[in-house]
Amino acid sequence: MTREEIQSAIFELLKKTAPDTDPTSLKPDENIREALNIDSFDALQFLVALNEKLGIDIPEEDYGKTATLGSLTDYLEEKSQ
Amino acid sequence: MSETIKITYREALKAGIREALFNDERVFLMGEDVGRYGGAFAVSKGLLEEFGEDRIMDVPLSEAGFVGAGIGASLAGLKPIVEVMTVNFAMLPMDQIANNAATLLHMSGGQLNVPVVIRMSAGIGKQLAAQHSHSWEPLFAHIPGLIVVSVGTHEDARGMLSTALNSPDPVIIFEYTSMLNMEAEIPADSGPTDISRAKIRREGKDISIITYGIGVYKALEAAKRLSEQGIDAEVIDLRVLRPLDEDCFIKSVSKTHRALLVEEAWSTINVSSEVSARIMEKAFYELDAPVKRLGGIEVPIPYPLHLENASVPQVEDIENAVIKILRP
Amino acid sequence: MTEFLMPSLGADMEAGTLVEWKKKPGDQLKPGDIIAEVETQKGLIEIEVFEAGILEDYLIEEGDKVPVGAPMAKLKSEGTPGKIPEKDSETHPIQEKEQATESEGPVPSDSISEETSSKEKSSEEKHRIKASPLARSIAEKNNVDLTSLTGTGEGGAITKADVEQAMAGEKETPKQSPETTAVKDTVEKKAEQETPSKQVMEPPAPSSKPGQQESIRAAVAAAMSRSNREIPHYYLEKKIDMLAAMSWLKDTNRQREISGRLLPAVLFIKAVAKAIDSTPALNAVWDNGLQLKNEVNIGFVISLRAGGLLVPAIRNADTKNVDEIMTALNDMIPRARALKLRSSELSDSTITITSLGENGAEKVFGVIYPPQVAIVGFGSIVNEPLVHDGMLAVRPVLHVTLAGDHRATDGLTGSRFLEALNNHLQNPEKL
Amino acid sequence: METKDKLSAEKAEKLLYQLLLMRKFEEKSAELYTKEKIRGFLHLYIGEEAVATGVIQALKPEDNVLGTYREHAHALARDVDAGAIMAEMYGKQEGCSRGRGGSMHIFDKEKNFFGGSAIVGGHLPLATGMALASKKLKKDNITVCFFGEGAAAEGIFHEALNLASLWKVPVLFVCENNLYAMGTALRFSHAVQEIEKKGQAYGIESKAVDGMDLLKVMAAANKAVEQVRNSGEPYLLVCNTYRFRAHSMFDAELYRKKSEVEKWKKRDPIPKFRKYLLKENLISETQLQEMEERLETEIQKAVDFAEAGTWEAKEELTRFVYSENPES
Repeated sequence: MTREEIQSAIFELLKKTAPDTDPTSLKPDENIREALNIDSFDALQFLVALNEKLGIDIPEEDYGKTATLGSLTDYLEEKSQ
Repeated sequence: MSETIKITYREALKAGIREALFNDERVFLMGEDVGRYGGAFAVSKGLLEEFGEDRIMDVPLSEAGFVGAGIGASLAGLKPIVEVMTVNFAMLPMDQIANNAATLLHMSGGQLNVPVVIRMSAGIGKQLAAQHSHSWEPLFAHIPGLIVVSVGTHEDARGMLSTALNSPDPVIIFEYTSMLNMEAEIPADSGPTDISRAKIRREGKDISIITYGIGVYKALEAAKRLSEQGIDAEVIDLRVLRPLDEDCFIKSVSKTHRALLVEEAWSTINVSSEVSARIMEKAFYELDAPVKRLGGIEVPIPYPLHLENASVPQVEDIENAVIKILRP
Repeated sequence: MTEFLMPSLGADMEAGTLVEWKKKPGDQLKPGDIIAEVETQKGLIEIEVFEAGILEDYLIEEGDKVPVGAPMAKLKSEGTPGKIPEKDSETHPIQEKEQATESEGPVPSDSISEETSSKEKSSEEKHRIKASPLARSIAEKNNVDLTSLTGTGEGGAITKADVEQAMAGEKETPKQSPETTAVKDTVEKKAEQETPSKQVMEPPAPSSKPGQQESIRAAVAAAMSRSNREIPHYYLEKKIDMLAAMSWLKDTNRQREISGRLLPAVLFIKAVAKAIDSTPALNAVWDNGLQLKNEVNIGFVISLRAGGLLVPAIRNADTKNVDEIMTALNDMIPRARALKLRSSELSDSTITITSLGENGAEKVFGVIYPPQVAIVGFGSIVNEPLVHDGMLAVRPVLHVTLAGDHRATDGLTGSRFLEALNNHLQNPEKL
Repeated sequence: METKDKLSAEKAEKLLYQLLLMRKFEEKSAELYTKEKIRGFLHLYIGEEAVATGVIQALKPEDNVLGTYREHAHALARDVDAGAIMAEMYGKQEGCSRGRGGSMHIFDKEKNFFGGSAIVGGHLPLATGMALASKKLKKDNITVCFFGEGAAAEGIFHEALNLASLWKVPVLFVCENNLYAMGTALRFSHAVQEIEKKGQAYGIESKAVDGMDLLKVMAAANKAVEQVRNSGEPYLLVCNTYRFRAHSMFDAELYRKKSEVEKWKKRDPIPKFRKYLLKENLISETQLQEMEERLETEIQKAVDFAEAGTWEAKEELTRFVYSENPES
């Protein structure tokens, strides 16, 4: 999976989670949940959806690595290898 | 103005009488037991010693007689303060009040003034039963020619009398026995208060509670409680029951669009009936809810405390009535 | 025959607008069937039938707004009679209709005459609209048709506020014009949102209407104002050491697929449900006195992205295990966000929980949702120095508050509850 | 009688003129009543003129006079303008009470004439009060209050007399005992029919006099007025008299016999006084002739004045309920 594919999946799922926002405008080092105002439940749902779409499991201890668009993309890219 | 003094309603009334006696030689107080006894409710205690028998006149139990004499004395240049011990005895001099005091100016085509002031203690609250618990303000407020005022606050207790004595027309002042021991802060330099205007005692935007007399402090307390519940009630002290200061309450109702009328007098044909009618006539299109009255229950006032309390609106009743109007 | 009435879904619901009939005349109905979708101050709500029967006829049309208790449809009852026993409901449906109506006396026996009489009634109602003089004059000046309004004043009279609300609503009616406000835009997008959970990946829900979000806001405002007005609140606060609970949660989640993982909120809900055991007076409603509730239905505050709150109930939370509670949340939250909750879910709560999650404020002092008598507030979990076993240590700390209705309980009860809650959270494995 | 000797020709002529003016003025009034020029109640004093004339002649201008609803003669005796009285009875705004009072409410403040009171006994305490004012203000004027024997059955009579005596105030109560309270004879009203005894019961000096004889009334009144003025204490003068005409215009007089009226008419005070003057040479036939003409003229003038009078504008209806110049 390319980095672009991963990012577009992230954007798609974020858009579903927070339809009133524009995830594509996120800066790489911006905290996703803060920027898009996503609560813990939606955050979990987002990760569940990511898991389903990309088949990548994110253990709870790795949640910290998924905070920004950059780190999440990096993390998923790495895991998808 | 900034300095205040703590004073009972009784002391405030007395201060008003004392000041009036000081300021004008023509003023004298006459009434049953006002002198040697010190006043049935100790309002005039000590005044006899201070001003002498000529100014503080004990009179026999002749309500019609001495009220008539007071009216006569006022025709002939004096400024009498006539005390009818309680309103309960006021049917005896009613002829003098209704047929003489109220009519002489008119019958004489404007020639005769009747600058008499008649004070009466009124209201319930002391378990005095049916014959001694009357709220007869409406009976007097019915009569054109009289100025009928109601002392609902300490400031007015202190200040209404001297203004009333300056009136060329007869003034009936209602004071309230149950408030005599009540303490309140008033400005130390509190002086004469107006007797022609109602007063907004508390501003609010949600509803106008229109009342007088004992109802004033009750309504203010209810308004305080209501404010804790997010309801902003305006409290109007009518103060003068005749001629009514219509402007004040019409303006208020036009602002709040709702009105609760509170008084202790029996509801049928009371002051609230008149206020209500005027609201219908003058502010109908401003109303967003039916005008409600909270008056005395239609029963001779019974003796037991719990029944007595149930006979007139209490703070909780006012509070509940307001909530019912605002949240039907 | 019975009438299906606009249900009351909450103490503060006064009227509802029929958005869509979900059943057609002639359809067989069984208890639990969704008969219609109704828009309320709180949003679009599916309403259920509680008795079996046949939908005979509609009495109102889609788009009509009627007060609570107004007839919406005629039903032919089956089995147990409805709340209002009717002669013909005791015998058998359809064929006996004529006979049954005849037996009702002077009313002509055919359905046409029934229709006529109901028409007459409605036209009479039109002439006798109850509205305050002020409401009338404002309506007249602004060309508001009073017949279309439902009054919230005394005896259902239309008040100034009702007319103004209608005027505000009308302004929004023009559909999708480019100038529509940001708020409305948000609302509509929200309504079309697809929820991210597995089973709910559906086409956009057509249900939400402009103004719905505002009416939710208004409903929240009304409920909170009422609470503030009527309920003498007392507040208690307790710091809870969350080390044990968080560790347990971490261990549990580590062993689970992501879709099976638990949120701290599940522990809160379960702990509250258990703590109530010792203080049943908090699981109650105040309606001219305290009325204890047998079921523990925990209302969980869900904030909507565009503002406003919905508080669906997790039914019988005391009998559900943590996984079942998580499942319930997974089901409910997306539906709440899509404004697709069922009526009963919104009206059943017996106590409410509000949790601001990990990024929120440290403490939340809730406002009781009437007629309930308590709300438990969970702040975010923060690391704080805490004396533990006589030593000062930095530990994850949760500030829990209880707002209680002082008419119903006092601080002692509340205190006992918080202590019990603490105990349960110290033993997460037993939850 | 001691006053006989003091009666000057000038005063004699004036008194006779007054008596005749009262009589003719009222006869004219009765005629005008039948022509509907005068409405309401019209109570005529015909037959009793010696009382008002005899008492009022004893007064100073600064003394106060209060009358009943049968008070035209008293007003005339007090020199209230006949035209103003007639206009008042017409209801014209040129009337002495601007037409607001009518026959029963003649007021003229300038002449210290205080009505005109139509509630039986209602004005008695006013008189006591006015006298009280004179005392307190240390004025040397006195107050005279006319009332009928019917009023002596009212409680207020007793209160007013008791207060006046108790307070020692300069008031002369004049009871015009014409034997009938409307249609109820004295003997059906009073257990003790000597009204003077009722004054004595309150410690008030009380005398009865033949009210059909002007000279006797004058003598008694002069003495009473002098005593009141000197002592500052009340006095009750009962004048036994009789009204020749009905109680008011609409009265079938079922309560008394024609013969009784005829008998009393033989004691008519006017011919009696005229006879006396002629006999004593206090007046001449020519003067009498000339007096008749003057009377005709004065009465015609009064009627013309009333006829020419104007109606008060409806817009002014609510005037004189309260003072228009509150600074007074």
